[in-house]
Amino acid sequence: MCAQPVTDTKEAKWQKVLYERQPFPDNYVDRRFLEELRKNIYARKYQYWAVVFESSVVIQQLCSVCVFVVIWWYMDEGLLAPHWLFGTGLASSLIGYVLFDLIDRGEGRKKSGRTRWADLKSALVFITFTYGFSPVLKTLTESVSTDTIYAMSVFMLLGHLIFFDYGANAAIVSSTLSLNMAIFASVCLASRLPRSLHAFVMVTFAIQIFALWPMLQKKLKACTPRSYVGVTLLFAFSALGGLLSISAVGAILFALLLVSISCLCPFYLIRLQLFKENIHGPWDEAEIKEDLSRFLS
Amino acid sequence: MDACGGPLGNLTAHVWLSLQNSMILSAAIFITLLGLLGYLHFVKIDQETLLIIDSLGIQMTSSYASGKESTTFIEMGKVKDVVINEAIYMQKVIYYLCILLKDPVEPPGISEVVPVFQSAKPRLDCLIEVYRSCQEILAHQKDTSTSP
Amino acid sequence: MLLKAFFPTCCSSVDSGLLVGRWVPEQSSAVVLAVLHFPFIPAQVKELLVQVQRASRVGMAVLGTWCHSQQEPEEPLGHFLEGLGTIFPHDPWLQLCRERGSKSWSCKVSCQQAPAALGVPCEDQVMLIFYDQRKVLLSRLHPSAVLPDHQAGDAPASTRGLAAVFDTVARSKELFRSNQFNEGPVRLSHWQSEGVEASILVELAKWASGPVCLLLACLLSLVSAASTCRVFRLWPLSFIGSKLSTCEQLRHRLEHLTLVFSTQKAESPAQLMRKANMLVSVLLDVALGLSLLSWLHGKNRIGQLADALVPVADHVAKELQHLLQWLMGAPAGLKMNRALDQVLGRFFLYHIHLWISYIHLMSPFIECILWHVGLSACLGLTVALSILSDIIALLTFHIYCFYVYGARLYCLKIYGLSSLWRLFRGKKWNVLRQRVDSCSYDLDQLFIGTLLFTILLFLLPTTALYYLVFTLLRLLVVTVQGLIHLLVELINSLPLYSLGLRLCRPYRLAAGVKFCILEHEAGRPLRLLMQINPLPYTRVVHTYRLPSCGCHPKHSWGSLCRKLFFGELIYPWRQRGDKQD
Amino acid sequence: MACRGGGGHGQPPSATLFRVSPGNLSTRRTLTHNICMVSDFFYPNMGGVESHIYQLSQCLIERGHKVIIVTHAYGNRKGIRYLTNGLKVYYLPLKVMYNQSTATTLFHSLPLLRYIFVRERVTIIHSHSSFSAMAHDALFHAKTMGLQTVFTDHSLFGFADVSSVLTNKLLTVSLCDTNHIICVSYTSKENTVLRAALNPEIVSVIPNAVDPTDFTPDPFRRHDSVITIVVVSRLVYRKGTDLLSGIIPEICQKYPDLNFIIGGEGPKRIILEEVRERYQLQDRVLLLGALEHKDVRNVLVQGHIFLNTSLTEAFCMAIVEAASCGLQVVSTRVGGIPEVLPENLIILCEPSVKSLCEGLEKAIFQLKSGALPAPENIHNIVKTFYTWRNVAERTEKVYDRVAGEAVLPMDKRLDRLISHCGPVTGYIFALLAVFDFLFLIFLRWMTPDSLIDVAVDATGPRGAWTHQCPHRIKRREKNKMFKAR
Repeated sequence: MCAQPVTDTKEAKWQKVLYERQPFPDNYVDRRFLEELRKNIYARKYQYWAVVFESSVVIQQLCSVCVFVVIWWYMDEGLLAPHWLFGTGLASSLIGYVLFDLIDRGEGRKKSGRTRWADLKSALVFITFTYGFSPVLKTLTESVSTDTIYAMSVFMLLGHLIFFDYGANAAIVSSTLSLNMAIFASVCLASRLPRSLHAFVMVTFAIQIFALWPMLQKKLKACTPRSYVGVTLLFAFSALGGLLSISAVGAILFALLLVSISCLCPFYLIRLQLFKENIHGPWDEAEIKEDLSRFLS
Repeated sequence: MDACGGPLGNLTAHVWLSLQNSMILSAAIFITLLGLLGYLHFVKIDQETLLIIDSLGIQMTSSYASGKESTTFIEMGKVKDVVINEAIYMQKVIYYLCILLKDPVEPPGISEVVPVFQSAKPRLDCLIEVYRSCQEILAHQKDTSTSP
Repeated sequence: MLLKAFFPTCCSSVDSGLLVGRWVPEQSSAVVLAVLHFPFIPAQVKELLVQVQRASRVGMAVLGTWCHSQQEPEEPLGHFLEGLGTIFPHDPWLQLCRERGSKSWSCKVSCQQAPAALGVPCEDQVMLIFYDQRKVLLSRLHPSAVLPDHQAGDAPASTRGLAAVFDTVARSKELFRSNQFNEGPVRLSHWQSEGVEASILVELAKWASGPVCLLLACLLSLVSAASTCRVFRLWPLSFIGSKLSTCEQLRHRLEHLTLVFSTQKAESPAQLMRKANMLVSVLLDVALGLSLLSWLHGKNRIGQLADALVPVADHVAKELQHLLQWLMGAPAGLKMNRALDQVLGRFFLYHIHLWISYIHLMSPFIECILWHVGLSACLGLTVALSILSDIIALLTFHIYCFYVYGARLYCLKIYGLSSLWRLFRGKKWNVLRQRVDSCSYDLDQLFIGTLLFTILLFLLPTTALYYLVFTLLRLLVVTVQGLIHLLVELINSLPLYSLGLRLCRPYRLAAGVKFCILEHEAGRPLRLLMQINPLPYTRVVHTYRLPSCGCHPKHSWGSLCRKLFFGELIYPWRQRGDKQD
Repeated sequence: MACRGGGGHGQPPSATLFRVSPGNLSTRRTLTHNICMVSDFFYPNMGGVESHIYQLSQCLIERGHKVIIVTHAYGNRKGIRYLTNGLKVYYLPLKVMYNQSTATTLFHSLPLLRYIFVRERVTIIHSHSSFSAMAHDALFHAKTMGLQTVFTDHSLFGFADVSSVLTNKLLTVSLCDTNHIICVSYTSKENTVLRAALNPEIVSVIPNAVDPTDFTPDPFRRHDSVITIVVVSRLVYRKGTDLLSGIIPEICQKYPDLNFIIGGEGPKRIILEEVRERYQLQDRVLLLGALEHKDVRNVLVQGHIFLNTSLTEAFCMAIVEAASCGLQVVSTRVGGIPEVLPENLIILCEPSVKSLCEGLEKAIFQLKSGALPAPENIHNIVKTFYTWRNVAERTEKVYDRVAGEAVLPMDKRLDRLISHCGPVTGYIFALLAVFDFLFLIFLRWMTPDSLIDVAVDATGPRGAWTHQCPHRIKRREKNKMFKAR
């Protein structure tokens, strides 16, 4: 084919195939070069208010941490009696428990197949272990300096916020690690409280606010989005109020943080989408879109 | 030490210090000398000789800077060949002469490669000269051993 | 092929005569063993050769003539020398000549089979190699694998290369012995051994050694029979026996002695050397032990030692108490958990209290025990050292206990923490696949796990500190024991006889040969001097090292550090399941 | 491995020159190059790049060029080795970091590489594979030393994730002053041009090749009572092993007279084993494990249909090998695969279980209806497509073109780096290039070029190997190589 006369080469059309010897040099660039190039085919369009609604999960978690710290501060200062907190916590837990089943009329429970007996058992285990270990917790960090404990708690609570499952599909997300870090922080902080009953109540409260409350939230968000927004607003304001009673500056900073996360960040996300330039073409690694795990289960 | 305070204590401490210093100094000198001797005796090679005797063998002598000599003699019966090979040495690629020894169990195989002029590392032109004369003697040896 | 003539240096200035030796056809080399002087009767010469050949199983022959004269051999003499070739037919026929007073040598080779070349000298084809007969006779070539058929008899052809020359010289000892005082009908010149007087002593010793060996062997067999008696196989005894280094050392020495005094003759030179090495090592050991004994038992040193021992043990216990009290405070400003610290500290203090009372209970008997132990030094320094090592082990038993408690506690903590740390991250160890898998835990599992993790983490520094301190103490003891063991091993395994031989008679242990060029001129034969290249010391030690008793483990540093970190117990003796790293 | 020729013992060179066989003489050209192939990937490691380098070098040697190969040491295989026809390989003692690629500091390899380039009088550096750190190092140093450079890219890269953004930047730096780039398919060319922001005029497309004599059909080896589907690939995610785990149960349930033979090893093997256990297919799905290259043909000829499930592929050698053995190929339509075989020899599918199953069913239907051409015919068509001689010819043209070009002097090179690679990266690498140059000057001062012994050529116009009787050595070396594999 290379031996064809030169006149033919002008007419011969270039083909994107390798198995034929074509009358073109190897570094020939055809008009069709890069014609399969596509840009931004997977770029998503975002709605501002939808993004704001989704950001409420982050707000909720920030508020949870804030409420926890505020409650701890009150306990440490002796402004809050442990009995009272325990009672309130118990009552709100019971209300939450009833709500949890009422929202979807027990469908979630049926699906998971978890009995009420198991729930009771879990609750018993929590209470027994926490109560049994609370004297140990009290003396655990006696000799460690308070600053170290604070640094550790801050670090762990930050970790809790970072690794929390906000619904994003990323490798870093690990709800187990997040929950464990929160419990670790609560144990650290609880060991600073004056008495072992305080420690016990604090750890119980941590379980309620870091483990049980997000579960209820998730269900609320899925079933009744409108009431969820209300609950979020209520929760955020109560957290702000609690913080305000401790430090005005802190409350203002926290309010700014909440506003920037819920309003400014979505705005920036939508603006920056315009500058996206994603190149696609036949060289891309193909994605497996199906769920292949069904063949194995 | 604490019994003699004042200037006397100071003086003794000084003397002791200087004594210790001189001891450290002398120890350092001694160790350096010892190291130097060891280096001259075990490391620094002054001269390397390759003696190839027809029908007898190959003798390699390396004389150290201290005058110590170490000699290895390889009988002709064990020598398979003498060749020039290449090797990566430090950050260089060098040519070197080596003696291939016959494998006593499996005659066509090579049991060992003995490098020659390991510290001198002469250049290729020099090696070729040595190689040619070695080959001459080996060829003569082969001729006479097969012909009668 | 070039003809090589090996010529003994001791014959280079003797009178003219015949060259007697062996012809090695594969290498076309003539090994001259002796010069047979004129006059002689050919029949007697042949008879002598046959006799020597029968004794040494080496093909002896007259190889040629040797002429040592003032000037060049005159015509008739030359003819005479050539004529001798017809009496002693040999091919090729060597004619060596040296002018008296000068250094010029000449050599002629005549081949009878090729008539054209008859009497035609071809001097450039001959190489003269001088060798020192005595050294070659006495030396042993290494590696000795070249001479595997030394006992096999008449197969000298199988030895190759220069080993054949060594072999020839070594076998013709008979030739050198038979004519020491020139009594026979033929007069020979070769190396003559000196030191006849000493050899009488040697002969006497040889005679005496037989019965002595037999006697000692009987005694030793009795001892070993007693040691293998059933009583020692019972559980506590056998366990103690395997752990005490004294027992190991005694067993090891017993093996040595039985080998040395076995009535069997040493089969190979290597075995002989081994026996000699063992004997020297045992003798040195006993000599050192006896000197120690005499030092100990003079001037009531045992009593002083015994008096010093109890205060020392007390002092050690006191120091330990101080250490524990320091640990129970805030050692080095570390943040310890007070409650756990107190509990551990009290527990260890109680142990020390127990220990002190035990020592005081023992104190009246210590001198007596020491005196008897001191006697064991007459069995050898190594035995005494082993006993010392055992005593150290016994006296530091409390340290060992502390170490074990600390290590067990620490090990438990480390393993608990590592698995809880996996739980903390939401992972678990998959035993089937030997890897870490991710796993979804229940809420209560997570909670309890994290609670325990937190508690263990905050308690870890306290345990780790106790572990660290007691491990350091334990390592100190083990190091001391290791040093003692190293010393014992050194005495046990150093081949002293071989080293002495290498020092005084370097030629006895030959690594090979080396050649010096004496004369290299055209028209004259190449003259070389063959010297013996002695074995380097490192190789002597390596070749003749005696086997050690090998009851101690050989940890690599990496595995040791790993074990220390994970709180696994380290022992100075080998565990059953241990593999040698 | 001895350099007997180096001593030139006794053979007068004039006499041996005429002993060269006439066939060899006809291919000898006036313009010959001293080529140095550099890559981390070479035998005894097995793969596409490795065999590409080896076969290309052999064909270039045949055409009278001098070729040496530089790679890193593989276990005990270090130093200098000779392969068939005097192909000299330097196994340099460099540390392997990840996936057989050496660690790079950009400088530590300069002394050795410079020594080799000088002593072998190399004129063209040809680096292979963008995964190989050593190849990029060699390009960098060669440009510092003023040598002509060529780069062959064997792989495709995306643009979406963080790691590819970084590697693409490095590729931009590495290729911005390289004389010529070779890609193995048009898709690969487009990809490389985009990644490294290159002028497409200096990028040539030269496909890989297979040795058609190694892959001949053997219809008697397969059983016609059942249909056999062959898969030969490494069992990793990029080769689509997950898709395969979905296809196997689907197809096996539909066709009872159908078997799978799967050759290859990898981390995803476990899911295939799980699928096999779950669906009780132990007697129908055969997992062979790792295959040696010489066994591949024996596996291929046992099947009727070859299945390729790759998710990305620059040039798929496996389907060409399978087609050469006379199998019907079913493959995903990804990367350069559509360019490789004409439509009548391949069934292209989308990378999903459904589409691949449909493709397989189509192939099975054709097979059962007898619509497929005979294996011998397929082989005869395919064997004309890709040959190493053709590849070598086309590569040679690239060399000829490159040899005429000027290498950028240092100042122009720095300008180009700064203007071409973005402000930050450009300045950083310009600085590194200056350091490299200073290091080179230092090395030249330490050991001047005149003190470096010129190596005895094994191949090329004055090669010692070409002047000896080649057949004897060839056989001996071949044995040795097989042992090493």
